[in-house]
Amino acid sequence: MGAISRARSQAADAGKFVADWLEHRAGIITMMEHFLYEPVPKRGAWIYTLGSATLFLITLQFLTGILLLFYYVPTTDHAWNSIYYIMNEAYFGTLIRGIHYWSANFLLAMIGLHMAQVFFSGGYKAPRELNWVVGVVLLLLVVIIAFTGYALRWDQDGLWATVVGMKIGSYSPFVGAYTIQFLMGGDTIGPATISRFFAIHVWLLPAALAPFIGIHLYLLRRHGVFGDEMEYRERMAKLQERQRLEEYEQYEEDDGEPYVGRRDRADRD
Amino acid sequence: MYAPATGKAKPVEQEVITEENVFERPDETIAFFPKQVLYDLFVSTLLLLACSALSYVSPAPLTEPADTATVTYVPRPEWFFFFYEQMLMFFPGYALISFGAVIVPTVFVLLLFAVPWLDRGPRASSTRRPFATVIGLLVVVVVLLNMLMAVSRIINFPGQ
Amino acid sequence: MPIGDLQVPIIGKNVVIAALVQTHILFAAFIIGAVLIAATSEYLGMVTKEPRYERFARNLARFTVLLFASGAALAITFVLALVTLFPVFFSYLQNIFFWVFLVEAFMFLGQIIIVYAWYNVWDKLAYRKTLHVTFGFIAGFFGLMAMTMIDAVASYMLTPAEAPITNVARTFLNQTMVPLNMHRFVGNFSYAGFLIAGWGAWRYLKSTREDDRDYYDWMGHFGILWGFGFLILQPVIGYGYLKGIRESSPEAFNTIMLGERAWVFNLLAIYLAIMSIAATAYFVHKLRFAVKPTPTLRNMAVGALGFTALFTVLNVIPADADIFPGVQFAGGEATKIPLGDMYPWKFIGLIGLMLVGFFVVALYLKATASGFHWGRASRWSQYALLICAPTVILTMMTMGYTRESARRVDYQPEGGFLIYNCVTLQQNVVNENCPAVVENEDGTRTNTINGEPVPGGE
Amino acid sequence: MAELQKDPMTRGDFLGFGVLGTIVGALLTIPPAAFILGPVIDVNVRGESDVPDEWFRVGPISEVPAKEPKVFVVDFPVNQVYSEEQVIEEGVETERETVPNAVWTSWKEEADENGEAVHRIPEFVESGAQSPLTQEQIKEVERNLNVLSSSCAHLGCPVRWIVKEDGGEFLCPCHGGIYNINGDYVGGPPPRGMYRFTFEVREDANIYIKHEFDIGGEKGPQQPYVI
Repeated sequence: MGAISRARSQAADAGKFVADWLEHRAGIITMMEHFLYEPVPKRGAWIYTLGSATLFLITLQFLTGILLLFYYVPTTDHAWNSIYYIMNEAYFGTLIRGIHYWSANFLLAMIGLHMAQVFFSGGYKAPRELNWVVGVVLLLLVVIIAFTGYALRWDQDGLWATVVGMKIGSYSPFVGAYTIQFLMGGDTIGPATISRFFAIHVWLLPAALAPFIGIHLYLLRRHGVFGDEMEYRERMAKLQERQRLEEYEQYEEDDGEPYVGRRDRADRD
Repeated sequence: MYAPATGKAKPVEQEVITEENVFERPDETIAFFPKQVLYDLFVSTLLLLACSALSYVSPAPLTEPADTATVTYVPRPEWFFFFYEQMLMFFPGYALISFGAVIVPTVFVLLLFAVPWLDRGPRASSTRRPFATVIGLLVVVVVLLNMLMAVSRIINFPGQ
Repeated sequence: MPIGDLQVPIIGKNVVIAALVQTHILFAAFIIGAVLIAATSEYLGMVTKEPRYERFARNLARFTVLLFASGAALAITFVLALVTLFPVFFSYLQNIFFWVFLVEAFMFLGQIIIVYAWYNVWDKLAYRKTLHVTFGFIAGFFGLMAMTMIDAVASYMLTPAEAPITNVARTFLNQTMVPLNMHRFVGNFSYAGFLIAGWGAWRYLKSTREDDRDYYDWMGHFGILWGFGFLILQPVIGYGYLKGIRESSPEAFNTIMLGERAWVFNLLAIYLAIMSIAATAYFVHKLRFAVKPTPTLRNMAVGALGFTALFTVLNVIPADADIFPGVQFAGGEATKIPLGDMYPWKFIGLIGLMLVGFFVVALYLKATASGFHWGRASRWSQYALLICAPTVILTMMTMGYTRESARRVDYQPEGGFLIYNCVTLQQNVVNENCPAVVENEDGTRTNTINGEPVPGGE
Repeated sequence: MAELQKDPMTRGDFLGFGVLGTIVGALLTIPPAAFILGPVIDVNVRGESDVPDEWFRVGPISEVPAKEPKVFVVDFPVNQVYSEEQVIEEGVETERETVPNAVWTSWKEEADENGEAVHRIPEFVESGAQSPLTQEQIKEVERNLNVLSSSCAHLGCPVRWIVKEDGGEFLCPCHGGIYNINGDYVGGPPPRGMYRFTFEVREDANIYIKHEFDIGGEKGPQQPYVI
């Protein structure tokens, strides 16, 4: 019996030593504790999973996107073949690209739901306005990433959706011609178009997306999860109760006689 | 060394609730770690399983290689641009195309940015701020109806 | 006598169907709109605790329940007339839309049960108001579902999908199903709203007691708010609807917009003008009684009234001198009237009317939020409401006539289609790629209606 | 952590920040901007197009049928990124990148007095054109030939030819834009008729086009935005 208990206590001491060492050097334990043990509203926990589902889907996109980079070739004559290779030759290629495609669709649907939930539950009220603004920036970035990503496979769908998208862009006043020449890398579709879309889709926008997600999460944790008004029912009831009592005293002071009932609102003057 | 965090909120009795601090702290709270992370993980696993299953059931599409000289192909936008393409239909004519295609979406995005400053009411629940809720519902309904109109136009187009 | 050859002596088959369906639609549209308006009014009464919402909701519910029976009777006689006078066509329609009709029947059943129950338990459920209000909205929802099913059939007759009828998605979601449904959804509210406003005005002019005057003055205001509020959405939805018709049934579009029946839309423009000017004038007049007087807003409202008049008149100008088949002046079709053609003038007129309408309604809602002194409205403002009621009934009937006559493509008394480009008025199949024609295995094509082989088709 | 210490900033420090900041700022913004916006500068400032300013053969005029349009595919070489002439000349063995374009060609159609459609196909073409065409034959052909781009003027979808009982029409499948056989606007959302290539007919009875649309009017030939 002694060996097991001695081994356990030795292990416990070693664990404690490592934890203390890390805590003193990096303060990581307190940080983890602040991250993990933060109180969050209870009643609507399931609704708030919308936000974390969006986060999960974006990380899924980053992961599968990087994996796809191992095989994808961004030139006009090889792009399609490289994707054909991924889909048919690479092990689990269909799965990785499938996840990238489907989680993109789910991501946009989830962002729609998440935004609707925050809007209708009033989650953007003070002091959380900035978090809403950062959320809208994230929405725009994801939509543009989705548009540029759609062109990379260089098949009929991708090409023509891009042609139509850019032609819509060319209608914008003043900057129409410049944006389209910037996107196409010249004045007609060619090899430069696909390498520019590749650069925008793979690095420019994700590099912009990552810090904004960080800010979004930091602001969330700074003010705590607001959730919905249903989370504050009891406190709201107590507040209204206290206000009503104060109102009654107010009547008594003005009229001098005890309060008998609510004066009819539609009292005609 | 590490500050133990209490699960329960501060007892409510001594605290005087005012207009400002009513939304300070929810009535009942749970710790983020076990419960909320579990719910999140549950939803995330569901999504991952859905994506994986769908990627085999209906694989990511790859039609024939791009050919800019085709006259038989019918381009279609992705599903999340359906409502945008249908909304363009309501702005015919040279002057209105650029108006409907660019200016209307830009104004919409700017309004979206300014939502917290447009609706400053104290109360957050949607029943207590009818103006914002009605406009929000209107936008959602218009988007859904435009999507439906795009679907009915796409499946019915006489071309194919 | 072959089936389907039954003739109605003097007035003819089409007039029988037209009379029945026009009167039915006047009842049905009001009922669907009124149920939802009453439910919303009850909810507002619950929230604002003002007694007049409750009183209005209850009276409107009673009136709807009274109307319901006669509306339903008209519907059944209409179906009876269809089965006897157009048996071949109706049985063919049943082949396509059997399930849709079945769902519609059950929705109608649900509506009957819930609307009557909703009204009769008004006092029993008084202590659980939220449950009662949800009952009202469920009744409204059932009504809307029944209308959606009927819209699928109506839109199919005007713009049939070219897919075989086994393709359920294309048959149900044909080209004009969604815009037609939106157009009627908004139309029901606007129609019911104007009728309520007209009724409120009539009772206001006749009422003697002080609280009656307040109540009916408020009812006129509440009705016109619904009526005009939803009326200004109609132009853009109507545009979507006509675009759908043009894309899939060009001749039908030409008939109602450019051909013999173009005068119908001139008539509609006149109704639109009367209702818009009457409503805006009413709003401007009522702004004087706002609890928080806003002089600047009132002046802007007067400006808006001017603009409304300008835009509505712009819409009324006919495109060419051929006003009505038989009424021409100065060379008829040839002479183009300036400011008359659709693009850009009528387009600007409609957009202008909508924008000014939104502005005025927003202005008026802002004033409503702070409340009005009721009971002091002038006689003229009530006459404005009174004019709107018959106009909206005429609009409903004109629009019914337009959509049904859009299929009378070649304008001969005997010509035209029952299902566009597919089943004619004499109930025989016209061309081969119509869904009624089925391609069997050996490549020959037979007409599912009368079983004869159809020539050609490759 | 140590508490904050706020020393005052002297004029010298401020100047230091100014100078060093401008150097680093300028170096890290101007070259990268030019680097990225290169194509915009090439097209707008230096007026170059990605497609060399040469004539490309479309096809013989005898192949264009009388009543309906025929589509030819023309491969325009593209001077972009790694397929620029300079890159290829330095001995790097890559075959030129080309953008195939669909070109609709048809004979002009006018309605004579009683509304009958008359196709302006010259007789000598109908009876088989001998190769050395005379000047006025070329003039007549160039007057009656439509050379249209297949890209719809509304949003650039590929326009197709739909045969109908009375001849036919160009239909854009995306939003239902309709053009007649001459490429003029008939109906639907497009703001104008179809784009026309600048084209010429030579003695060898072949059509030659440049990769630019002569939209006429004050703007003159317009570099095609897309494709």
